[in-house]
Amino acid sequence: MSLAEFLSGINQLLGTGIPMALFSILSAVIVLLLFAMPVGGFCTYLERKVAADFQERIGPNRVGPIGLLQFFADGIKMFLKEDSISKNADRWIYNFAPSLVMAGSFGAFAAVPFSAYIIGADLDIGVFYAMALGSLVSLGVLLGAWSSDNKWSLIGGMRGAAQIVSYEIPLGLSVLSIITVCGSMSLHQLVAQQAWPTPGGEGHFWNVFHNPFLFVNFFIYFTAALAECNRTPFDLPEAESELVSGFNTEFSGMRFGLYALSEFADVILFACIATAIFLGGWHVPFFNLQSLDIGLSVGELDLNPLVQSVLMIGVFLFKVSVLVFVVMWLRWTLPRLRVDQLMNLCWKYLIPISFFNLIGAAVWTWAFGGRSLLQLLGQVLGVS
Amino acid sequence: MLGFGGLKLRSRCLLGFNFFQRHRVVTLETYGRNSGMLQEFGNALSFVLLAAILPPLILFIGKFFRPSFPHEGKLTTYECGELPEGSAYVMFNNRFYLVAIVFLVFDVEVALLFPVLLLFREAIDIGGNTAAQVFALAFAFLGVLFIGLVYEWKTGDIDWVRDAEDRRKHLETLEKAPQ
Amino acid sequence: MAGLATYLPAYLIFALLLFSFGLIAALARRSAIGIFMGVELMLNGAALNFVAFQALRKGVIANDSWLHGHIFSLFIIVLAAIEAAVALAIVLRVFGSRQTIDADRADQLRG
Amino acid sequence: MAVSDLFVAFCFLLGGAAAFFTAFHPNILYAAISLIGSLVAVAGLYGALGADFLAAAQLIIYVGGILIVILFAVMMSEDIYKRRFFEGAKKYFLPALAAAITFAGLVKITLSADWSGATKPDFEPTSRAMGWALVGPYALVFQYVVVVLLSGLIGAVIIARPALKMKKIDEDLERLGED
Repeated sequence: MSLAEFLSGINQLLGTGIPMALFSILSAVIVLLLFAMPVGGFCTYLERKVAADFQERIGPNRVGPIGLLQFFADGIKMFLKEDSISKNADRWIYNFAPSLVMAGSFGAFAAVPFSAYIIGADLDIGVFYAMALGSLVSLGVLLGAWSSDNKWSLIGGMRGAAQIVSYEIPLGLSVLSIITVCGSMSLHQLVAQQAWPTPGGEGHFWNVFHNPFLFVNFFIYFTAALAECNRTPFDLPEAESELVSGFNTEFSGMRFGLYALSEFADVILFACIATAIFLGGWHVPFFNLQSLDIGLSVGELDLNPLVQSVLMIGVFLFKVSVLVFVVMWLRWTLPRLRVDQLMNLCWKYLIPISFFNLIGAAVWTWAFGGRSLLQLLGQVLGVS
Repeated sequence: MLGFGGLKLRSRCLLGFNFFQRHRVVTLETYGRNSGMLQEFGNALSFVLLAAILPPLILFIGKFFRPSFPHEGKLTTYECGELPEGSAYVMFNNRFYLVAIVFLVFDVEVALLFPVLLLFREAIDIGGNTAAQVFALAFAFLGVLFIGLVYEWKTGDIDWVRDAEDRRKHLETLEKAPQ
Repeated sequence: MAGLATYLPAYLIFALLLFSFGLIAALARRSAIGIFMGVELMLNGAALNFVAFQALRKGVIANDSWLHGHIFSLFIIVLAAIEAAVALAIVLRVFGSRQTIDADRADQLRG
Repeated sequence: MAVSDLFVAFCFLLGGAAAFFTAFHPNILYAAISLIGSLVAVAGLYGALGADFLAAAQLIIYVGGILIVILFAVMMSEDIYKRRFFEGAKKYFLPALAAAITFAGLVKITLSADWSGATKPDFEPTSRAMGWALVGPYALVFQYVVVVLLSGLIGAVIIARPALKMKKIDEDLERLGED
């Protein structure tokens, strides 16, 4: 059930005849403008705070109570800075590239299942749709770098495109192993199957612990996702020390802000998708949130699903923030890889390992009829 | 209908009653039999369009607030302060092309495997030898392309810059060679 | 305009349009990549034709429940990808030896 | 006027204009960029026709794979980029004439047929049905395609190998190899 349907429920309640299409645009506005962009901006502040904490300094604390409004100040500053486009840059493509990158990274938020009742678009091809939009980002990076007519940005753009492109394969293979185990592509069902295994229920707990092959594939997915967002240790395309600022050397003012924002949205997007397909979305161990019944009701509407939904969103966002924290943590601990190490890691290590994990996951599902390690233990001990 | 895969969840509206179910069937009947999926496409499309419109919108609105003093120095591309000579559209390392070729073939492989492996779980529940057939087909597909990867590996095509061992051998021979 | 989305000839005419622009690009373009882009457009037109018939003419193609039209266009897309890989390899070699991929100038058969 | 009619009309316009520029634009790079427009329009039409898996596969393989390869090739041969030439109306005349004749003839034939029996697309999820088709009647074709994939991969790499030589190190090795 998608957010637009939920909103149209309100329309049904109030009896206004607003067409359904407006609600899908409203749901898009809500998820993108009220969740993705502010949280993306706030993460830039968080990143600087985390980095400061690692280096035992204080980090931004001037703007707002403890620097909380820092990202707001950054946004305004970038908005007001001059956007000088160099004279022999290719103006058309120069303006077209950021919208490709933005469409790629923000468009995929439609597939992210925040709770059982709230999902941007409950597509039957959810995970495949997110991968499809991921490939738009590599195109946008390549075009943005090419059109800004700068040697550094061109080399950075080529490296960025080659890196994003080649790390899409281990990403696809690890998602394939999830699909072999769970038998469905829509994120809503993938998460629904990861509930805590009750005797009658369908759940087989989190996919990470489903079988050892998926456990390893989670880390391959995480590494490939890091490379997709150009985060350390794979931030070769914008390697400050070598390429000035890689493919966004020529971008100034708000254009650079948009690229940085869509890069951070990519990090949050991959954290959301990793949580949804590996760490069991909104499911909590030992308890199934959907069976929670408080019986709170206003008039004849029972607010049970509302309370459940708020709890689910809370659990989901907690897991996402843990993953985003790990991404930030890696940024200040791991050194940067060379180009040949980067490519060797992908082609000689990640792809073969995810090949064998895929075969292993298929054999495991076949042998145990899709039951997870936890369910098998439960049967062995006769508990669950 | 879907065996295991079709886990039908009671999709209740958040406010606990089910009015809008009927509403959904009535208005969208005109287009497709059950165009719930079309409604989901509409949601996904509105996400993508909103995200695609955002950058030009923000940049256009910003145009009124942004200072604009085009100065000769500012408009040339950034080259650590020196004057840029030659255009940036220059040739570069041709290893990128090999990555593009091999990526294309493996990306197609991943995309083709999605529908087949989607059925694996359902084939197990159907029982009999359907699971064996699906497994054999999918992993024959995978195995043949793994041969391609091994071939690339052995002929050293995917080594980005001749692997370390070659280079070490190369440096040794350079030192021994009479200057 | 109403009901355009389920009006089959609209998709067929658009597929024809793509095909004819692809034909023009393939015949008139001088650079090898331009010719390749023309071929891509033609393939897209054909694939769209298959999908339109599969979706809008249930009786004729899909007498049984298999999605023949969709499978055909999936294989068209896959084979276009392989063709692109080989095309890039050839363009690399031609550019390596003649410093141009101008189809007119690269017509001698000498090595 | 359902929203989907509007969307389909928009896709027709976007796809047609983009295809026009791909054929006629003097500069190859802009032709490649406009190819993106027509591919995304065709992906949108697949969505409007209910083929959801195909729309995503088209985006992944065409826009994420083939166009990256085309852009790499265009960036390599950058001399064409600088020479902004229009290939001359003379060169475009014959192909345009031939294409216009075929287009007009075929459009007349399509419109002369009666399309009364058309049905509405039923928006069932197609990826599972395509999986069963790939495993069922098209199993042989599925394996045949993987052989074509492998041969394409190895062939492309063999063809491209001389062009991918790393000039510096290989010359040293060969030079030192002889004496």
